[in-house]
Amino acid sequence: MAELLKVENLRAGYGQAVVLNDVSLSLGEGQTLALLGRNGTGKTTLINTLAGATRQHGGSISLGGIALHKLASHERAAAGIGWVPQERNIFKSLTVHENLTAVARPGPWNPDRVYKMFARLAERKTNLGTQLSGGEQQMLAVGRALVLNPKLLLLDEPLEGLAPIIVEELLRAIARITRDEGLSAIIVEQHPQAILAISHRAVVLDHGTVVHSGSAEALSEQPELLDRLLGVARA
Amino acid sequence: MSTDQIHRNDADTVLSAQGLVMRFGGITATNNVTLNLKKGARHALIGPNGAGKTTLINLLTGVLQPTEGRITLEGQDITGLAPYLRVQRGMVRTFQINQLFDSLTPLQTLALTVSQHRGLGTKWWQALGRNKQVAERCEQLLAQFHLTEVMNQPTRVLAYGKRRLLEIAIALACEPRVLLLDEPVAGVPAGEREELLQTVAALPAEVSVLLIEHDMDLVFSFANFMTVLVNGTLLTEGTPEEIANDPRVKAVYLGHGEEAHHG
Amino acid sequence: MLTILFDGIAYGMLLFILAVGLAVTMGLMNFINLAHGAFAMAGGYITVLLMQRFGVPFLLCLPLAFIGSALLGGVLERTLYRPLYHKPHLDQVLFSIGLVFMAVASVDYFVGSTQQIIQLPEWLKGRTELGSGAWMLGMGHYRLFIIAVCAALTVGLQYVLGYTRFGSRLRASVDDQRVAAGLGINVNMVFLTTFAVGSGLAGLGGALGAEVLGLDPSFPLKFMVYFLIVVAVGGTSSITGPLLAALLLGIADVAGKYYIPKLGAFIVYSLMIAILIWRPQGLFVRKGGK
Amino acid sequence: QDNTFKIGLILPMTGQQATTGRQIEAAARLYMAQNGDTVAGKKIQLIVKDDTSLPDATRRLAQELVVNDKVNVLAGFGITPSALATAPIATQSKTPMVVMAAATSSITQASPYIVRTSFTLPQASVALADWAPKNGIKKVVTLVSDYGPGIDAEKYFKERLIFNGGQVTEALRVPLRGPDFAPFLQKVRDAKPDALFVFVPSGAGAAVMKQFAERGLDKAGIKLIGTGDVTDDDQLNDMGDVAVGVVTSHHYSAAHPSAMNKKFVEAFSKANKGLRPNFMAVGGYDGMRVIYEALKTSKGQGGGDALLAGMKGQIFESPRGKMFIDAQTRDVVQDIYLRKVEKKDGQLYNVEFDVIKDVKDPGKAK
Amino acid sequence: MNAPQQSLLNDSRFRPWEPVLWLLAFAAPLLVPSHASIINEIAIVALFAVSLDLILGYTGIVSLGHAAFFGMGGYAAALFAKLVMPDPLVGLAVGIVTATLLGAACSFTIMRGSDLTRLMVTLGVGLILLELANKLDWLTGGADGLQGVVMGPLLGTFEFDLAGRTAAWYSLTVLLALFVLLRRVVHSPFGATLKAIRDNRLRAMAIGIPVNRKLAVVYTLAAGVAGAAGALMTQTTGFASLDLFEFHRSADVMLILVIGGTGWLYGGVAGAIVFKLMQDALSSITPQYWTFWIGLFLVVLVLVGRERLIRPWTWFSRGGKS
Ligand SMILES: Nc1ncnc2c1ncn2[C@@H]1O[C@H](COP(=O)(O)OP(=O)(O)OP(=O)(O)O)[C@@H](O)[C@H]1O
Ligand SMILES: Nc1ncnc2c1ncn2[C@@H]1O[C@H](COP(=O)(O)OP(=O)(O)OP(=O)(O)O)[C@@H](O)[C@H]1O
Ligand SMILES: [Mg+2]
Ligand SMILES: [Mg+2]
Repeated sequence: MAELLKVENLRAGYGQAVVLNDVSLSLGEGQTLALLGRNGTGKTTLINTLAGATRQHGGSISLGGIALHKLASHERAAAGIGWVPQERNIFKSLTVHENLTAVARPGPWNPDRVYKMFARLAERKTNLGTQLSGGEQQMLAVGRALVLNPKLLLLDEPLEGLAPIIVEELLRAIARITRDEGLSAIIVEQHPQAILAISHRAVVLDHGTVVHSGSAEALSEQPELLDRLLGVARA
Repeated sequence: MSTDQIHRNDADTVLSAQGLVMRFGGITATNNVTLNLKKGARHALIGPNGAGKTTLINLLTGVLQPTEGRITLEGQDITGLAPYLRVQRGMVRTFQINQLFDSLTPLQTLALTVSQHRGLGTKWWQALGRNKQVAERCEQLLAQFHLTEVMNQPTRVLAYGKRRLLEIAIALACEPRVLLLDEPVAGVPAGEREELLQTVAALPAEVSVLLIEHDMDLVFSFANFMTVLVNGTLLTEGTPEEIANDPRVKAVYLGHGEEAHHG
Repeated sequence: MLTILFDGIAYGMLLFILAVGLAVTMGLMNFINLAHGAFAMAGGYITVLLMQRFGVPFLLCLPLAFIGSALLGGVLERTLYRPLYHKPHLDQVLFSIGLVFMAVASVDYFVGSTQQIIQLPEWLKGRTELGSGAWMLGMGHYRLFIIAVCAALTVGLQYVLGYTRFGSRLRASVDDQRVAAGLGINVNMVFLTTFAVGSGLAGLGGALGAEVLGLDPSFPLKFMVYFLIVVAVGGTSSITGPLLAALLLGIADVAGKYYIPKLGAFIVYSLMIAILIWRPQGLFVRKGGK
Repeated sequence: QDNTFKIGLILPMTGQQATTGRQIEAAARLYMAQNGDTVAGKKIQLIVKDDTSLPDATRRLAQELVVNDKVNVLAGFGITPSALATAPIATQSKTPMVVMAAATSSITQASPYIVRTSFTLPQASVALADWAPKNGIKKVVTLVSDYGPGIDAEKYFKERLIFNGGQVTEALRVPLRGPDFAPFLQKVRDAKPDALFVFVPSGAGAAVMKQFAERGLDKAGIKLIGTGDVTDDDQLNDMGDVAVGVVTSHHYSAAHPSAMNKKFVEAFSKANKGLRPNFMAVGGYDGMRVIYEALKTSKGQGGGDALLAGMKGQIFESPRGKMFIDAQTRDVVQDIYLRKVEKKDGQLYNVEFDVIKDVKDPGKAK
Repeated sequence: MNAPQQSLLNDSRFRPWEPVLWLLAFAAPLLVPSHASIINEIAIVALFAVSLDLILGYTGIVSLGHAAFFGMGGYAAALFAKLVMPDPLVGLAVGIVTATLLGAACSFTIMRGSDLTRLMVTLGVGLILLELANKLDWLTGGADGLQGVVMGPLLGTFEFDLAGRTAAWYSLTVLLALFVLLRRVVHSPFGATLKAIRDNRLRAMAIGIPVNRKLAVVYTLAAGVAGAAGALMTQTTGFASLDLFEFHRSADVMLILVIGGTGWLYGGVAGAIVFKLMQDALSSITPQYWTFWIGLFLVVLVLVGRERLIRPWTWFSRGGKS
């Protein structure tokens, strides 16, 4: 399986503060990576750095052979990144439909296909971003990343605020998409079991460094290790 | 069903909504909903995304005016009452998305809320912290919500978790008799969720709580009564067991697999 | 009576061209640019100087005024405006007023403080009259010309903002720059283009308006209030809003002066206050849902 | 120190009235350049201040000039409220105050220390109201800017016209900030008078003139008459052909055919990059003369009352023609000319064709 | 006293530099007697700016029509002196009361809408009052201004002198008195509710604050203080003219306040000192083009930032934020 993403010795943070230290990871085409870690360990920072929204201090990112770290944030979407930010960040003065069309790129995913996946959004096509329920915003954020027709989806806590049944559906959909369309995905979640089941690989962060990296299946079969890595005991 | 429920509107119902309808243009977000909140209830409101849960809270608190229907609080009609007056009558809410006073510190926020609640909000000749009872109440709240260390930092620089705690602390500072919580633990780390809800559960027994939440483990451990809303319409009500085993609820909301409860 | 209506429309249209750029920067980019009038003044002076010193024909001056002000706007956006997008509105007010002061004094220094007068080409000077009596319609050719230019512009702008992706990309960039960039929108470019076009439109308005409104260094201050009225009453979420607001303002102003000259300025301001109290978000708000 | 004689010149140098300030300052400096800066053993020092046309600023500047700089004379004053606001300071400090621009009739009554070298609007309008009926103009509509001078102009023009058997069918007042004259002119057109009498502050004249033509008022047989502010020399050239033929009444034209004026215009435009002096300039120029001469007659004493005495009753030849300062009213008495705009060597000028001698300010008659 | 109470009370405590500042201000007319009149003007403008801070800085209401109240207070005081009696203090009270009434009457206009709406509505109200004062020329003197305002001696003993020293002390005293009063107000629970409204109206309502009523009260209060400033202006200059109401006066005071910084009351004072002194100095150096330099100052002030401007040594080190 061809390698899609390769991150080496990544260092990044906010302003002068460095949050990520020497993070390296890689991901193949059509694979899903579960990015785990306690609160505030830098998961979002890693995702945002890949999307170009945080200041990168060092290291390299390559996506399908393209040196992503040399590109400006807006050029990365063209290179194949699809980003679902943690706080959803729906464009509030655009309608649902415009939220999708404003960023859409040619490819198999178009707004209509998103509407098929989230029927709820189709009913709310003309609502403004502010006129959506919390869960609808989350769906729109995922849909908005899909219409970019990315090679790599970055999903930052995409299940937060969704009804259990939608969570189920969404997980199934992600599994299907990665399998059938060769899309790769990185998913951040605080509740590991749900996503380990559909992931191929798992990476655990702590204090901005990778403390565990391996197959997802193996990790989900070792509850005690998982507990130790993500344990509730907080510093 | 609805007439039936209006008649059940007996003495221990604190907050009651009868036949509420809310339309946004062509969208009917709330469709003839009737809901009774009992005194001391730990009542959960669940339902799919966009079912109209937040809208219902907005109607109850007066942020939105219902297209049709009536709301009563402790037997009095409050349908047209201004939001702040409802608060003064003891109905307090939290917001799904934090609504805080960004430039004030947690301490100032709480002091202000407590002062306002104790009728000192129009005092202009005395400094904010002058009243001893207010200061003591603030101290309590800060300690209870782990905000003491950050009490003098402007709210806008606080970490998300702290901001979330403050959001709930503000509601409690109003000494509510009816508390409406809209996804209070969204974004709060898994480990802290239980603790937070315990604080709420530990409120005096006569306080009624209405909770909206998608984390089913929490909901089932908290609630003693549940209402399910679907597409703006009331689907069913009952005890947690009844709801958990209701096939309709499973079909539209809970789903099937256990793993679906991401909690 | 028809003549008054016609004059009002022409006047309104002129205000619209002058203010539409502000509606865009203020409404869409959320930047309080009180220096908007300075770009209009730049357009006016470009025209006057080109005509007086170099004998460039009026019609050619109009696009040059547009381009000149757009370039000026673009350069300033790059150098001065950009760092201010994140600053509080009051800082933006302070900054843009500062620019106005500088512009006013500079023009005064280089060109002088006298009223500048444009000599229109002959074919724009005349007047056509139709009908008679109370229904007589007298149309100044120049005003006719203004209406035509403005109508064309409106259609064009409406198309660009409504039917192309540019409009929604612009709004997306304003809502959340960081995320818009992360989703592939070249935010800097979008802002630069918008700002330059907005300034260019102001410049064009200034060039067209010099004849009717007069042109001297205090222009940006004198008309700031009018621009703001157009934007506030029209709401900032569409092109039609400011257009209708400008027309309303123009007609009310002209008709008010004609029929009740004693009340002069009262009419416009009372109308504005009434509208704003009735519809605080402006006459035309962008509404979702159906 | 004691050997300097200070003149505090307070003018609007920025804002909409800026041209007034520029003209007057230039003229004052020209006068000093031509007549030397030492008079009766005193060195003349000119202190220029910008009041941005704000009366309270004028007043404060005057106060500071009097108290701190110990000026001997206050001068300038672009607009009426500025002059009026300062009047009490002149009275209180016994400092002569030479009004070089503001033209409302009542100004000189505000303080016994005020002397005016500009003109008053009643002077100019009355002259026109005398001329008009004799020249077939009976029905007139007036259009004035809605502030002190405008109202003065309207009032005196109307009274005198009616006295002379004419008739004012409508009196329109346009807001000072009114950017568009179109509706007013349309109203005039619909009223079909013999002539339209206009007073607007200098600067706005061009717009009136152009819209007058554009609206076809000239073709409808309506004449445009007004006080000289409308065809301000400063801008006349830029107004273009629409101005040709307009009849105005005023105390000064750059085309006044006298040797003294020729010299004045030449020197002025030489010193100011070809700028043509207007009636503001002449007010400033003559104001300086009045001060110089008063200083001479008071033998360099410089005391307020002595200076004032020296100013009253001065009779002299100005670029505008003969003028004098009425000892009683301290206001200017001068010839008012009727002029018509004509083209001479490609330039537009207000060419004088009639004169009314020794016009006193009619405002003082009552 | 517990820790929270202590730190709450800390906010409202007088800082050591405050009495020093005020002592200096009161000594100024003695130290630089030749500049008493500009000190007077600064004190008046400072009071005006402080009143704007109350609604802009503390409550978040942008107003471009604040001059309406300034003018109202000014004309009321001037007319009172001219028509009724010349005593300054009674006149001041009359000015304050009229402006307060006007503020109460206008307060309903600022309840709804966005910043821009309020900006325009307040501006419109200001301009309408300007027109009104213009049209009522039998009372106000119209565009020529109101003349014949002669003030009696202050407290029956202190005549207003030509140098303006009495005027300066009078204005400074009124400024100090009202400043101390407002300082109390903003640090009280009432003041805290204002800040809450400014930060988040929705939440303010959700903790039981009657938002509209508070807005009305504070707008009225600010109007009264602006009226006091206007009254001082006409009383100390003995003249009232239409420009008291003018748009640029509202705009200037907003500039002044923003220069000094909103939301700490001293912003208005600092802004007034900086702006007026600078304007005075620049316009006597270059009476024609001083606006250019003021403009440049504003631009630089914003680009460099208020904090960094007074610390030149930080200009060339890379700021953490930018
Ligand atoms: N904008 C910011 N400025 C400064 N520091 C920040 C900022 N955002 C996050 N941090 C810090 O960076 C660290 C990592 O934060 P990050 O958001 O990446 O954590 P996370 O693993 O995504 O946590 P969570 O599970 O809460 O989403 C935290 O210590 C946080 O305080
Ligand atoms: N202002 C509005 N205009 C139009 N439609 C609206 C508006 N506000 C909400 N809606 C619609 O009303 C429906 C109910 O929304 P609400 O926020 O109450 O849902 P919810 O039950 O809280 O969902 P979630 O669990 O996702 O938060 C949604 O479909 C939403 O799109
Ligand atoms: Mg995160
Ligand atoms: Mg919700």
